[in-house]
Amino acid sequence: MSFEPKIVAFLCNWCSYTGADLAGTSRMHYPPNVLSIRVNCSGRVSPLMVMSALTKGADAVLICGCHIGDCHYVTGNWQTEKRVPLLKKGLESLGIDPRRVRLEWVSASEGARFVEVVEDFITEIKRLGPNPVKGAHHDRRTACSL
Amino acid sequence: MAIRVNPKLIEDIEQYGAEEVSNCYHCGNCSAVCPHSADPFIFPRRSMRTLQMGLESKLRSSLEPWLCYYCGQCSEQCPREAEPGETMMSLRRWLTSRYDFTAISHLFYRSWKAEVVAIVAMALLTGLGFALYGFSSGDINTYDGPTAFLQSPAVHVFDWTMAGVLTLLLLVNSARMWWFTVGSRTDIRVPLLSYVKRAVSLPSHFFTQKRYAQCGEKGPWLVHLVLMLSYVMMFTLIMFFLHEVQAGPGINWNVHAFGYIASVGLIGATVVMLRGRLKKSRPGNKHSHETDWIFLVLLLYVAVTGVTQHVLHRTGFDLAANIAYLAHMMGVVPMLVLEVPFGKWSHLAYRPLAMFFSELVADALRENARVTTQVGIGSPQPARV
Amino acid sequence: MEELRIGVYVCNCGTNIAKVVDCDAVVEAASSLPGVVVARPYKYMCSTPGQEMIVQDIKEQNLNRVVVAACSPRMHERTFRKALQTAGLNQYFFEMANIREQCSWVHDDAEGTTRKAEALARGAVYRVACHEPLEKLSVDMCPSTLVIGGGIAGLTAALELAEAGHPVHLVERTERLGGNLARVDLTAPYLDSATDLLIDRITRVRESPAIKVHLSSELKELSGFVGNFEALIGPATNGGQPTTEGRRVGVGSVVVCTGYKEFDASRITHFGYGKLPNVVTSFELEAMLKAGRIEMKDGRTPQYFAIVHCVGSRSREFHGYCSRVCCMTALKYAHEIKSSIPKAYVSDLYIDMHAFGKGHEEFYRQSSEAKTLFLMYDKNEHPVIKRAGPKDDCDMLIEVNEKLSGEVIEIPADMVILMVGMEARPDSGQVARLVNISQDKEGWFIESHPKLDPVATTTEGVFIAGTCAAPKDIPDSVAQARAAAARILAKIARQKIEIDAVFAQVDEDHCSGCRVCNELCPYSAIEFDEKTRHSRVNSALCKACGACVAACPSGVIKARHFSDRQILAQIEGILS
Amino acid sequence: MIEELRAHCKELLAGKRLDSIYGLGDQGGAHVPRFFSTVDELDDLVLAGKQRLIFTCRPSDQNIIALVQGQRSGLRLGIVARGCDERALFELAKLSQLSLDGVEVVGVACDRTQAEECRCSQPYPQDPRFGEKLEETFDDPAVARFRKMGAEERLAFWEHHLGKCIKCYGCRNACPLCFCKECQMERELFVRRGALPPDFPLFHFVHMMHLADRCVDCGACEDACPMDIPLRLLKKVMRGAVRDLFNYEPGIDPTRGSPFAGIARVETTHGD
Repeated sequence: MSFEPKIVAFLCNWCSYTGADLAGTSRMHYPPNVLSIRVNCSGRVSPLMVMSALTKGADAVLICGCHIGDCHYVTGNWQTEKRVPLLKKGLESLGIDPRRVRLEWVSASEGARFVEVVEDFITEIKRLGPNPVKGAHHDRRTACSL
Repeated sequence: MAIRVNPKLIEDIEQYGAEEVSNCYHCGNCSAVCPHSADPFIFPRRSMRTLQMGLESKLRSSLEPWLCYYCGQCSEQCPREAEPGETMMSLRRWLTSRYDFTAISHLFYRSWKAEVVAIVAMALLTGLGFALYGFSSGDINTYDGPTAFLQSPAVHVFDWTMAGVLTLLLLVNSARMWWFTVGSRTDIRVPLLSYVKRAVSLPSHFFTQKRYAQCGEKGPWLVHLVLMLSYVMMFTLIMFFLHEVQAGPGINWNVHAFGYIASVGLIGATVVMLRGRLKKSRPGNKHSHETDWIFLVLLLYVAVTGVTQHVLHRTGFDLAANIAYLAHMMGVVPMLVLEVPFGKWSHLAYRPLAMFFSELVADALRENARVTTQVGIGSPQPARV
Repeated sequence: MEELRIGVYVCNCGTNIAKVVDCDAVVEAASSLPGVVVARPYKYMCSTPGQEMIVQDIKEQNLNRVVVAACSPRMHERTFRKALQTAGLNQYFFEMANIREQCSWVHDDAEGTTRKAEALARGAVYRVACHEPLEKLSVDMCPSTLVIGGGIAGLTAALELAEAGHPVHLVERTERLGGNLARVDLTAPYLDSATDLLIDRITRVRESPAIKVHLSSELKELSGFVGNFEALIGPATNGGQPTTEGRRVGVGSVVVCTGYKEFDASRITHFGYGKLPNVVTSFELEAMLKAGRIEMKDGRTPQYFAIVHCVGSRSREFHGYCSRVCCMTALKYAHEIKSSIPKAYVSDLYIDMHAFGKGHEEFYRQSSEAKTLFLMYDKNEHPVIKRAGPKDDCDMLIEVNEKLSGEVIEIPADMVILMVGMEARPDSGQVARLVNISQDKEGWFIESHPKLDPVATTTEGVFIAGTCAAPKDIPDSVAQARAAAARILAKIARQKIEIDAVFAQVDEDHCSGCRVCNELCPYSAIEFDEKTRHSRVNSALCKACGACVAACPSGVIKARHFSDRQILAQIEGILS
Repeated sequence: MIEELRAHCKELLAGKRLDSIYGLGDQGGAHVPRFFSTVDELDDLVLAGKQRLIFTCRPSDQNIIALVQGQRSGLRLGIVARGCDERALFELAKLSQLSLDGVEVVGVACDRTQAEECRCSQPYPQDPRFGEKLEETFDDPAVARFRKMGAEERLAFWEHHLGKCIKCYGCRNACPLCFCKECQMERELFVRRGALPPDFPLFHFVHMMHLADRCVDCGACEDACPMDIPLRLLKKVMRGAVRDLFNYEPGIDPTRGSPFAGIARVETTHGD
């Protein structure tokens, strides 16, 4: 069976989650690999949260927020914009491909863009293969019970 | 060097007919639609702009107004009703007055009353001259022969003298035109060889008016061509075959056939033109300056009186023919003396000259661009629409 | 802790969900999850019987958590929360799994879609297990309003509120009302007199018993939050020694209408402003027009006028933005000059002619027909003004590269009018700090949403109107002032301010006081207690974006209803 | 040099310019940070090897400078600081853990031997009173080696090294910038209690992310590690990442805050 990645998507409530809903109401199609989590703002997503998702079994993490300048909380996505590049550097340093984390701006009217982003991301992750640190968590659990 | 703006120029040129220039906001539709607008002579937008800005010296050296035949497409396309076609027309009038060193045309264009007074005065003067002295003290009842009221050799001498003076005037004005548009320009240098090479364009444009034929509608060109050729034919007959033309009362078909053709052409074309102006049938006819009316009416008058005297003479009414001839001359003299050097008629010289000069200027600009590109100073200035 | 009793309801949404998702499989998968005591499919969960089913189960089965797997929570979260309330359960013990918009409608593979629906439902179950009961707070709304600035926007806002019967404190720093508009003669494009526009409003403000006008005064302090601000109004110091004495008033809302300042033309040297005597600013000409006589410094009547647009605006060195009103004002000047001096020639040097408003294009056309000479210059190549020679019939010559003709030209001028743009007032930063709103890099106040919420700010209860937010013309300023008043009237009508239960909270005992969060808050809702050295979130100001939560290195800021625990539980749920 | 330093400090105290001096003191052969309040005490002042000043007291997580500042307002305090000490001091001030008001840094630059031993990126304070600024880099050759590694190699490298961790929290406790009362490395939400080795890579990820914009490159974490995990390498790499992305280096400029502690938008030089 071919590799079907699991992708956790943090979607901001005001733009990207609504954009993803719009893709639905417009009956667009994309593969079911993406599982979304609604957050108030992309600025709510901390590096620890992303790393937790990666260790808990996600092959990749997508973070979507309002376009710069359109943030519902004015400056929330500015923070995301600073954090994600550093997070990617952190992943790279640990030997985890930084392409497994992607930050995209998707507005409430960009259902089509959401689909495009998701499809492109899925293709890329399929190419990268399974995330090497997922399950690391569980293997160790066995190790410690010895 | 910066060119000085003359904010008053626009008001000045208003008197020549261009009243809507300030409406223009330079979208360039006019230049886009004009079939004659091509690099390096892009118009009417550029002329509109130069005029709005009151760049008098720039405008005086411009050949573009002469490249326009007023098909009127630009005025139809103009979103601001700025009448670019009429503006080009007005600029031709203005340029005519600039070329004319006597300032008479300046007066005529600004005051049609002055022109009418001058024509009437000239007509009366002619009438008076003939009436008082005649050239022969001949018999008013005799039309042709040695005792004729107006003997053709005498009229011939008069014609040629007048032609000489007028040609001189036209030549001086044409030389001024050359100086303004070619000679004084510092950015280009036209080699002598170029004048020789391009000389052929003068007669070719003069006799075919082929550029006019490039306008969308062919009708106006045809009418204009007929009028011009008829005029030339008649002019030739009168200047070189006056004796044969006047001889009668029999009809000498070898000569008169040309006269008839020319007359039909002149009257027909003039009537068509007058009708068009009255009916405002096409954009080019929508706006008529007073001088346009004066010119056409005068031409028609001259043609009709000419035909009348001819018919009267052939049918044996010599007295009536003589009076008609006098009336004819009272039209011909003002027309030649005032219209040719100072009025609309002068474009007969300026237009072909402008074609000729424009080719010289274009050659020189191309040469400049070639040198610039070769030397690598940079690419030539892109054309402005 | 009480035992978890979760009810899971899977909606078929007619066939919208059931067509692709095997709803029974989702029910089955959910029923085996820890804490789940009821799991049911239903045709339309949002229908009355659907909601009644939840209410009944809560009552009969003692459910203490509810999950509905159906459409987007943006659609029906509120509906189901109400159902929980009806059953007497805290509405926040609820979570939705979006198995329609982000599942059945976007996927077609039945197997994969069903697995995804199960995962989403599992995430919701895991999450709801961590939910906590929350209550919305409610506070009184004070019906008074503080209006800062007595220009056209401030006057309009004050009148609008007062005429609805609510008290207004109108604070004006100078000794008279009217603001910048009082310096203007006629207004473009209809050429109404600015004085007429103002006098009526000022009289009505003066006569209104509900409006207390504080002239030569300014706001000294503002504390509290929406509905409950306390403002300290004291004598204006105009940059002198600040005082803290004054009168304290309670207000529910604040409208900031502090206006603009005109650009200082002497900052640009090539226009010779200050050196050439007859180079004047638009406001100096305005004063001449008001006085009824345009004359040069030596008393002569000018013949050649030149108006230069975009002085200080649309430039790299000064302000990048367009000041919006100057183009039409320039046309107005051309008109006024020509009606006062019929023999005058007016040249108008512009970068682009912006004539976007109602009646503006017509006004532009009218002006070109009146033979105003419009000349276009490049914004990177300024016109240069110099003295004319003794032979010229004008005092000055303006050299400029005219863009439409491509010619370098010299324009004669006796008087040059510099259309100075608008800029944020130098004290706008001070005002921004006082009322706790943000400024953009040019100093303009930032609106809550540039398109959808243009008069609100990031601080609830503080509104902005007029030119303090960006350059704008009179109709726009008036419209904004009225919009702000309408927003305030709506709040006053409700009498109570409801504060969302979802906000961030600092676990103060564990806060190390590094203050990383303080600066991050777009609403300045985080205060630092110097005494205890802990940060604290003002829940009335907080809008729950969570930027501080993600930034806290200790993890001691908790986002209520979006806590780390809840989100991680959901991640665990959807991934396991 | 030590004699000159002592003399200088004595002068500061005797001249009443300062009330107290914080530095390393010799206590029966052991070098421990202490306050010197009299001229006589300053005979014990030492400069010693890799021993650094301590600002955060364990286990109370209180800042010792802030403590004394709190006890006596207007305290004029001298701190004998080397490059890493001063950087830590600046960072702590930026993070509101202490105040630089009334603090005078008596800067001491490290000599070449010390700098080499410490693989120090900047072995001097901003304005050293003693010693010379050694501008050459003494950077860790391990960093260059690490940069050449591919993703798989890096992953294996860290799985090996971080797998040795016995979760003693020594690295955190030794870190001058770890002052949180509540540490996410102990938060069960992310790190399971009792699991050994700790969850890879979450446990160390917490530390490296939190220190990326505050690490002063002192090396205390690595020195404290009983399992010889190259922790400093991880910190140096992250520190470099912050420098590359935001052109920001912690501990250098006491007036410039971290981009992560400010609301302002900062476009990274090479983000995605």
